[in-house]
Amino acid sequence: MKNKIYQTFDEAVADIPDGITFMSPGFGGVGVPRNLLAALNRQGAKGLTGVSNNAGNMDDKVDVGTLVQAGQVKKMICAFTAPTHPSQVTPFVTMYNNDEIDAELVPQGTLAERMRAAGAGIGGFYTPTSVGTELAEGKEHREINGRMHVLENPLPGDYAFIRAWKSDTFGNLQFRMTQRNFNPIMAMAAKITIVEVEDEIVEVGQLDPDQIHVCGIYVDRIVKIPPDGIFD
Amino acid sequence: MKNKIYQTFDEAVADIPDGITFMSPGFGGVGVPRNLLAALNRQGAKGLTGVSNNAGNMDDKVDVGTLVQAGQVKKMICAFTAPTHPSQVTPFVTMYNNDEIDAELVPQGTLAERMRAAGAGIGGFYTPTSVGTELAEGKEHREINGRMHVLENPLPGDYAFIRAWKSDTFGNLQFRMTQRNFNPIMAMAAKITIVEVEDEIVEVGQLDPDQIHVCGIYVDRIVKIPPDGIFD
Amino acid sequence: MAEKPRLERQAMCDRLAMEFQDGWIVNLGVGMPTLCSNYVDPSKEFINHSENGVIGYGPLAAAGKEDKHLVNAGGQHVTAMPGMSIVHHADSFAMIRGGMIDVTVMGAYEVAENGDFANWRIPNRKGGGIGGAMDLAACAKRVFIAMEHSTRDGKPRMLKRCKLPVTAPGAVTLVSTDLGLFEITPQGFKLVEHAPGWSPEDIQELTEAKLIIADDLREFRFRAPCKQ
Amino acid sequence: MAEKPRLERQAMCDRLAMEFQDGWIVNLGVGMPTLCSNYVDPSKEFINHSENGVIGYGPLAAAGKEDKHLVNAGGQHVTAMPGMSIVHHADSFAMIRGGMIDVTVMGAYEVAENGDFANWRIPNRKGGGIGGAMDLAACAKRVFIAMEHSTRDGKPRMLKRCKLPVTAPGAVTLVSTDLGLFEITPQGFKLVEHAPGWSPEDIQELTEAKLIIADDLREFRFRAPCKQ
Repeated sequence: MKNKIYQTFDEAVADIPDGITFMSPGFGGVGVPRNLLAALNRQGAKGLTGVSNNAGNMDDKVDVGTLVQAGQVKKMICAFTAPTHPSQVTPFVTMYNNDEIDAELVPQGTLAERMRAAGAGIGGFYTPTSVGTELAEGKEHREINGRMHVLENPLPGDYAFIRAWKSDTFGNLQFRMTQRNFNPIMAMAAKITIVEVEDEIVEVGQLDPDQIHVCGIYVDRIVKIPPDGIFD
Repeated sequence: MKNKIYQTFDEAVADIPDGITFMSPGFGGVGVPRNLLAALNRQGAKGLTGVSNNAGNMDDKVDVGTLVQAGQVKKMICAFTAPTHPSQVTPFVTMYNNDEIDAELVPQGTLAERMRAAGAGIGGFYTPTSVGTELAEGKEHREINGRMHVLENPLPGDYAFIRAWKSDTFGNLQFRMTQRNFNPIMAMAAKITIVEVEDEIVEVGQLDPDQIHVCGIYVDRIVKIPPDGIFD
Repeated sequence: MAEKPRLERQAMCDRLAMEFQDGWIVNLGVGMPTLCSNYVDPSKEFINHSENGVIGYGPLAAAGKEDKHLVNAGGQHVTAMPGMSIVHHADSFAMIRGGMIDVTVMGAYEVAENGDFANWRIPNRKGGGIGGAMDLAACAKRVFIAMEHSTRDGKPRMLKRCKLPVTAPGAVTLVSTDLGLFEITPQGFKLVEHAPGWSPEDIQELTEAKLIIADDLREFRFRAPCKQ
Repeated sequence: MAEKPRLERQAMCDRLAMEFQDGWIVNLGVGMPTLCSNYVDPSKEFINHSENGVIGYGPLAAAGKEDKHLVNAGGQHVTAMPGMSIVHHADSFAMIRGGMIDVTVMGAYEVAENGDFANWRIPNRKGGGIGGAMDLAACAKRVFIAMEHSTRDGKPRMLKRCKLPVTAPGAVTLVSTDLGLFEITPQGFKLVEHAPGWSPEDIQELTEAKLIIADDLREFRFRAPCKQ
């Protein structure tokens, strides 16, 4: 079977063309595929659409904001297009206010469910979230069991960048604690899934089949974070 | 906090009234909550609606068919209303052919997804499964991205009977191998979830938080299968 | 006129936490609501749920004792408690939409007497920070709000109708401000507890909506002094 | 007239399995299709997926060596292979609907020249056995059928249009019967390989739909003799 192990992040992202949609997990700074984002930043692909919880944090670590700041991203699909505190003026916020980048604001649970739907072959779903708000405007409404819902569409990606704790050579993944967050559903939702592995890549058979968080059929490329990589 | 541990299966099902919808997992004879089904059979509740992959097997083990045969079930919602082989004339098949029991036939993936939707607060979803077949007749159709889909509704339950490998006292559950099958989604979809535990009930903190298949917030009652219980 | 002292944020959050019942699954919003987790009642246990898929976590980690992979919705390092479990984001919001969250406590810019509230979009500013607020507001069993009674420039936040885009319509049932505790009833805000020294008239003056005064109006309750 | 010998079931399934490509994720239906798993090609690895949420399982367990918690879609005890993983039923069908299954092999009562097939409902009988067949038929990348060419009473199963209720319309691309191998083309069934001793005319006689005969029609291919 095809070898999924890549030696470097640069090789793993080398063929990513301009204009694709990438998915980048991470929440509260945990489970962010920083090495892959750094590699994509070096690689230089442009006109990208990013799917992520937010559009970059205020710290100086590599995240989606690194690509935004570099002008590689034309649109973000995320749950925050403004900071939680007005003082947090990220590169994205400045660019967004200047109309230099586009964005689609999606409630976090709807964002997660839309990715899950894309991965699960669901054509669309009804959710009560956002009913009665500005975000529901223009969306199809339907009353179900006495409650109003809006129709939401699946959100597929071209590439998902994943940060895992352990992987086996087939790409079965394990995460530690809240590192899991968006990782499993992004791995499902994207056509090509590239993983950076924090702890180790083991032989198949070393992970308990009952304890795998992402099945290897969803994983295409695996890179072990080298000693000089970004561990946080 | 409320103690979830029950000493006997009979106590755990004692309050189940007539007419409720119960969910019973299991596939290929694995992960079937036989002790709870046996207890419900002894308890005698009637007019039940059952949700399960099938309506009972040909072996002499306790399963949904035991309740069907006892006349406790008025309707089955399942993926098999006829056997895979014509020689397999289960009690359900006889009763169904004689119009003594009602049934709703649902493709297995749609059955699973409808339960997941009920648990996940999704009001309905579009699936390509069953389009162009008899089962899609009368269902709302919609073309999404060039492909026809049908609208399916969530399938909630009143009680779920779960067969787990391990539980902690909070109700965090682990399953072994294909014992998992419908168990996690039924635990999500039902209002009250009752678990029979095959291996052991441990103290909280004994299970790795990264390796829990059903979060204890979904679990209401837990019974350890005693030495004279049904282990298969 | 020098203003009378208002309630501390911790007191506002303590008061909401006093309403939590044993065994409740609680989701605390980023910022002020996190203070609810400082409230301890030995007769009750609460289960903390955070949007990023952790159920049953404990207090903030002591400096130097952080597990770098374990954070709450605010990105703060929390501790693992016995019985904790982890799910992914879609499963976490399945819990939220599925009605498993007994109460969510959030901050707000505005709350209206019809239960609407607004906390995701600042006026005259592009974009917003929704996070999980709309899911929680629409689907948690109860939505409690902790917020200052007035804006920095002294304008009321307790309104007849929200002026900012709402997070969810009709969702809020209880509001704790630095002036008192308010239930939302079909008839509007009901003042049930007032800050010490603040009369209903004082509070009404700083409230746009007309307050209903509870028959059994009483002084704001503080938690019993901490034993430690 | 004594009929010429027909192909064995194992040969029918071997022929389909020869089409599997290295790394394919394969879902084998209960009954005859399971025989595909006996086909071994040292140059290729296939990944077995079963509806009950097991990915990457191995051959049937030897008697006495069964893991009682590990079964395939037919309820047979299979073995754990290195790299195997388990998911729940909703996640398993998420894989199916999500297009992760490269090929599913199923049995059928009827296949039509437009790619329709029927395998869930017997005529004049109440109810049906759908299982995961509709999900797999609608969503797997390829649907292969293994079935006898004729019914027990000699009627054709390869039809112009299905008479029984279909499992999925237009889904089938390749059919292996005991008389040959058939591709489904926009123009209908194309006979590409015939059972030894069976002429296209012989086969057409037992087929309701009009067969297209492949320009490069050849004799049915059997797997190389097993080395063991």
